[in-house]
Amino acid sequence: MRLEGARVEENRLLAPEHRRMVLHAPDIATSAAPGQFVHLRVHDSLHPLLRRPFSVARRDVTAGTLTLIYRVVGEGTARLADRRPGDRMDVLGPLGRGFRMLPGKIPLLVGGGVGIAPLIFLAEEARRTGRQVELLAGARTAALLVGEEDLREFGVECCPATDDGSRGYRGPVTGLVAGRLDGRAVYASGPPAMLRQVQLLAESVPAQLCIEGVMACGVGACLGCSCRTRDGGRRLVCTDGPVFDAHEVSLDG
Amino acid sequence: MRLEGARVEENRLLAPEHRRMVLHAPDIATSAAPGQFVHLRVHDSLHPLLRRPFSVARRDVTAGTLTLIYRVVGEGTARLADRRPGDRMDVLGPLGRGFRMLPGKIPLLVGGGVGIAPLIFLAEEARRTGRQVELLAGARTAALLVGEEDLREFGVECCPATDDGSRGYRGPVTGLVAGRLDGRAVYASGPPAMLRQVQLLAESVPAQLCIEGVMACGVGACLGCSCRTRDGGRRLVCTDGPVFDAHEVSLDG
Amino acid sequence: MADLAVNLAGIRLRNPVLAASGTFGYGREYAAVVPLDRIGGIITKGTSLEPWPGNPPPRTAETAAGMLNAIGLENPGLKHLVEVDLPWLAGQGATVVVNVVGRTVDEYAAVAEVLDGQPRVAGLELNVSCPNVDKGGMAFGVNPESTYALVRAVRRRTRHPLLVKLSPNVTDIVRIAEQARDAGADGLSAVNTLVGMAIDIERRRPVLGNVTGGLSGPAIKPMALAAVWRLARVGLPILGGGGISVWRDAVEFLLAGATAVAIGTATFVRPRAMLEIAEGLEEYLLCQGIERISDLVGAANPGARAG
Amino acid sequence: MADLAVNLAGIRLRNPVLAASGTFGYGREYAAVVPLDRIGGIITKGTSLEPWPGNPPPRTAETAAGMLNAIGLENPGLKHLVEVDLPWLAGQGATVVVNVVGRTVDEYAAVAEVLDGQPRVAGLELNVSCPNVDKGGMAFGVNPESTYALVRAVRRRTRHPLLVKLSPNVTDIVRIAEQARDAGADGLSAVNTLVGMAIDIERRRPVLGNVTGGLSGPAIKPMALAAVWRLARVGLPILGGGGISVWRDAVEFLLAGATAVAIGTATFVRPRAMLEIAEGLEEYLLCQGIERISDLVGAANPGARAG
Ligand SMILES: Cc1cc2nc3c(=O)[nH]c(=O)nc-3n(C[C@H](O)[C@H](O)[C@H](O)COP(=O)(O)OP(=O)(O)OC[C@H]3O[C@@H](n4cnc5c(N)ncnc54)[C@H](O)[C@@H]3O)c2cc1C
Ligand SMILES: Cc1cc2nc3c(=O)[nH]c(=O)nc-3n(C[C@H](O)[C@H](O)[C@H](O)COP(=O)(O)OP(=O)(O)OC[C@H]3O[C@@H](n4cnc5c(N)ncnc54)[C@H](O)[C@@H]3O)c2cc1C
Ligand SMILES: Cc1cc2nc3c(=O)[nH]c(=O)nc-3n(C[C@H](O)[C@H](O)[C@H](O)COP(=O)(O)O)c2cc1C
Ligand SMILES: Cc1cc2nc3c(=O)[nH]c(=O)nc-3n(C[C@H](O)[C@H](O)[C@H](O)COP(=O)(O)O)c2cc1C
Ligand code: FES
Ligand code: FES
Repeated sequence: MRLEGARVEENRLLAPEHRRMVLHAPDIATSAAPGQFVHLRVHDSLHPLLRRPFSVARRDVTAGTLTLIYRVVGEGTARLADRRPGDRMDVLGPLGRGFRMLPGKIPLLVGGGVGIAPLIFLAEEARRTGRQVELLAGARTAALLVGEEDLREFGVECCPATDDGSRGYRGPVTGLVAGRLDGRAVYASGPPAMLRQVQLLAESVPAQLCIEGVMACGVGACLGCSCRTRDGGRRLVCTDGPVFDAHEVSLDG
Repeated sequence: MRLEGARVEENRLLAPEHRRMVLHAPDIATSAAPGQFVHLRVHDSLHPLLRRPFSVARRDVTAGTLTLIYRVVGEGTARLADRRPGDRMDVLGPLGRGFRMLPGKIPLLVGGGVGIAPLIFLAEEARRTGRQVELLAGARTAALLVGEEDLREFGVECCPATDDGSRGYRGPVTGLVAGRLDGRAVYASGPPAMLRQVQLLAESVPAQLCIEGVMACGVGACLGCSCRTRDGGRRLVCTDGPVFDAHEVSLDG
Repeated sequence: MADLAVNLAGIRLRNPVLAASGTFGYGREYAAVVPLDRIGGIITKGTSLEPWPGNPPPRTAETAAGMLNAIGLENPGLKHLVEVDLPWLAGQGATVVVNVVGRTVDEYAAVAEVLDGQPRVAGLELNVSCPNVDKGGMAFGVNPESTYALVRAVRRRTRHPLLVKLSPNVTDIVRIAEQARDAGADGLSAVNTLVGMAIDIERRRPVLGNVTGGLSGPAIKPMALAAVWRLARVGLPILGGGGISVWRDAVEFLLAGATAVAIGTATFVRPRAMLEIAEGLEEYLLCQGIERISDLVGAANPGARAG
Repeated sequence: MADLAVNLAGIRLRNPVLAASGTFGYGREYAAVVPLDRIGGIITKGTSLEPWPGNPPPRTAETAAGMLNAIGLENPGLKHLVEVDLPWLAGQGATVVVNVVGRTVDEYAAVAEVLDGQPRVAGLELNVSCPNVDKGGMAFGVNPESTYALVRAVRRRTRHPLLVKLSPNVTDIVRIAEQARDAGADGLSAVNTLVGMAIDIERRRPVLGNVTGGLSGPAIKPMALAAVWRLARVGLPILGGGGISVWRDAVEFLLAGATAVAIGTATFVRPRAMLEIAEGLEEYLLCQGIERISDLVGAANPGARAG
């Protein structure tokens, strides 16, 4: 875990409300693993007060950069969208426990919306270590299927699903999962409803879910991001997760 | 009093920590008088929360613009300094009671630091109505003598004083006042210490002071900007002022 | 068209968005940008029998997402209200609630009595919660017994709808509210400002002339909302406020149990805030298919009793 | 070199900047960015006799310049503290104050008794002010009698310096503090969070699993500072806190009468906030030509009594 004064190198619109930010933060870039996140101070002001967590979508150890893909949903992400190349931003990371790539199983990556971000990093690492990767990506509509540009750079094609059928399968991305589970290990990231569906579908195969939670500290100090496990226990999303085994975590909270 | 969504046309550095902002706000520009101020929402965020008051330094009825000259002293003015041409800003104004130009007396304008702002407007109006104007301007050092550029546009030269003697008279601008009072009416704007000095020096001539106060509403609704009068009464800086007769107002608060 | 009209403890309001006492003067100050017949109503500056001079300056200070004030209830007195402000406000079509203050029970009661004959007054808001005066104000409202005695005395002198404005600076606001109810209040106004202060570290002395002041603005919204939530069980209609800045904030107060909302500091920031909030509420009702704003009141609060 | 060392009610601190309870875990979480031997001390998460599970999620919510939390004192219990955390903290050179919680007087007292034999503990902070648990916590600290009884019982079991952490959610904090003093407390810690809430207007229900929570962060600074100002007359040394974010805020608390300051929410925002504040204080002393930080304590407050 490092605290770096990162320089913004890029912050551009990818799709309506979706942006891609590249940060020069060499220490964090070097040590990050897929599924881990950074905790950003989006602005030097008292409003919004708290940091905002974002998955690492890519990293480039040589260039010392991190890439984030984010959706503008509120005040914090709006402020993030205002940042320009050259601006400095305070980044804490890498944080959390990422994906554990299981040997001997073909990785099936399932992403919903901007949840695809950590899967890009995971796919890139998988390719780098010579693995085959399948990636299913869902979005409301074709224009919001973000990340394909990045994926293509290292030769991963995604299999798209859109709610309105404007590209690929029409319907939730989980509709593509059912027939593809054999011999696979599932790595999923997306909205709660999607993750719940994956949890149901992937009962018979190993599956890991990258979940979100409301975070204050991001490092395990405040106990604020507690989530329930299926056996009634408690876990912290920020340090025990954000990636959990699908059979471990309960998503109804 | 109007509430206008003004467009920033210019916001440039004049001197260290001093900036000049031009706003397109035609309704307010048309109705403003020297000594009046505008109440600005410097940013669309909760921090800083309240508006900030600034004297109108110039206005151009044809172009529909207002000019402000401001010093960056805290969070609010720092935010103001961030605004770029094209940005929108919420402006309330014109507010307050400005200078009352007295007939038959040569106006002697005395400005300290950024307090010169309303005097520029006053000088321009005086020239426009064919009057002679004398303007004494004080600052810590030569580089901080702002406003001369504007003054020259309508042919007013200021007589400078600097604390460090780097230009003009060495010492407080009030050092220039004493010998010049005969047949004059004084119009002063600047830091409290300067205004107190002017108040003392100008006992024998008519004098008006543009004073500052902490303002919440700026329109007389909160009763927050109360100041004392010499006879123990109370006045509101925002509506009874900011320009007061020197013999009326007490400056020791 | 969604119906924004509400009846707050007997006060009929065209919409549930009122100007909070002391933040809107007597209506004149903002009239150029806020038409008084477009907001629910205006609650006047705290008005006393005789004129009050208020506290020494500085009287306000900005804090994080809030502001401190220690005006000290400066006001031109009841006579001025009756002779100058009420007629003018009537001419504007404003619904007027008078915020009443006093140093003693008798002073409060005397103001109420004079106003009882005033048809231009829609209701009274009894200020037992101003933190910025030595006598009167909060001194009454932090104590259950003195709250009861004061409300009872005023109740006897007025037939106007009577709201009691509560202080959040107490251990148990519900207990105070119950006393107000039992003494005959028609509704509750919650909440007034929280006691706070700021220190000037250069001069090493309090920023405010009065040392402490009352905190208002977005910073206090969580406390104000929690107070309304708890007060909903008292069974009186509530005028909720404290830190409301946008229509979403107003909806939170309604859902917690408020019948109407008071907007103060937000007006300083955005003079048209009340109009924006009323418009936002109307749009919200339309989007959600809710017919009457009163259907939202207490809808998130299982403990809320119909007011 | 200016002298930042202070003695807080018998606890020797290398500088007056402490990590507030519950915002710094047991020190491990931030150790990579905040060396524990560079801050004044760490106050642990509230620790109970047995492990506590805490409240259902969501447990935090952001508000204007603040945050609500309703953690509910989740903690792994006293045994874990003694066996795992204290030895580790000692290895880091940390000065450790243990925040003590319980459901009953006996539970509090039992924790104090076990810790009495622990030389690795520099002092205790008795939490009678947590707003997020049904039993214990604030239930004690809003009542003068129960505060007295609790502090007295704990005082009998411990020779450690004993701070009592007060709730701002009371009508008269000075009265509670006097009870704590009379029952044998060595110092006061002021203040804990203010009770607040937020409502999710889409789901029409409270945002927090626990309905209400405690507000912390810059929003509460004015109230916290006013509490410290008033408490300075009680005559006990004060650990001040609530909304401190930068060194200038810390100076305000010292000038009001605090001997040291606790930093909570600011650490979430800027993990190195405590170090920045300590550095800022040192620079301030140098600039102002003040030799000892203790010379600032109460310097703006004529009512302050030496602690
Ligand atoms: C470990 C982790 C990794 C994340 N990675 C990414 C990422 O790579 N890209 C990305 O765009 N976002 C990511 N998020 C979500 C991101 O942190 C939030 O969208 C952001 O904090 C919202 O801040 P805001 O101030 O803009 O919105 P707020 O003003 O806080 O909220 C605005 C609206 O968005 C909703 N919202 C807030 N937080 C979330 C959330 N976590 N999930 C869904 N809705 C939310 C709120 O309910 C509210 O309606 C991640 C979250 C976590 C915990
Ligand atoms: C009627 C009126 C007209 C004004 N006209 C101008 C103008 O033309 N140009 C201009 O630069 N400023 C002008 N001011 C002052 C200006 O409003 C303040 O400088 C500004 O509000 C400070 O905001 P801030 O958030 O940057 O500083 P804050 O964070 O509020 O304060 C930062 C520091 O500046 C000091 N400060 C704050 N307000 C003032 C003040 N009013 N005077 C002196 N020091 C202050 C504070 O004590 C503090 O130390 C005017 C003020 C009034 C009342
Ligand atoms: C400058 C100012 C003056 C106030 N004067 C009064 C008053 O005279 N009587 C009263 O009951 N409340 C008074 N209040 C309290 C407000 O009516 C309101 O209860 C409080 O500000 C909280 O609401 P807000 O956060 O929306 O401002 C005043 C508040 C401010 C900021
Ligand atoms: C997430 C969180 C957990 C807290 N847990 C405790 C606790 O266990 N015991 C306690 O006495 N105070 C606890 N507090 C209160 C803080 O110690 C502190 O008093 C309060 O947050 C105000 O300071 P701040 O504004 O600097 O955060 C907690 C605060 C937060 C934000
Ligand atoms: S966010 Fe603080 S413990 Fe996870
Ligand atoms: S600033 Fe509100 S009355 Fe002057």
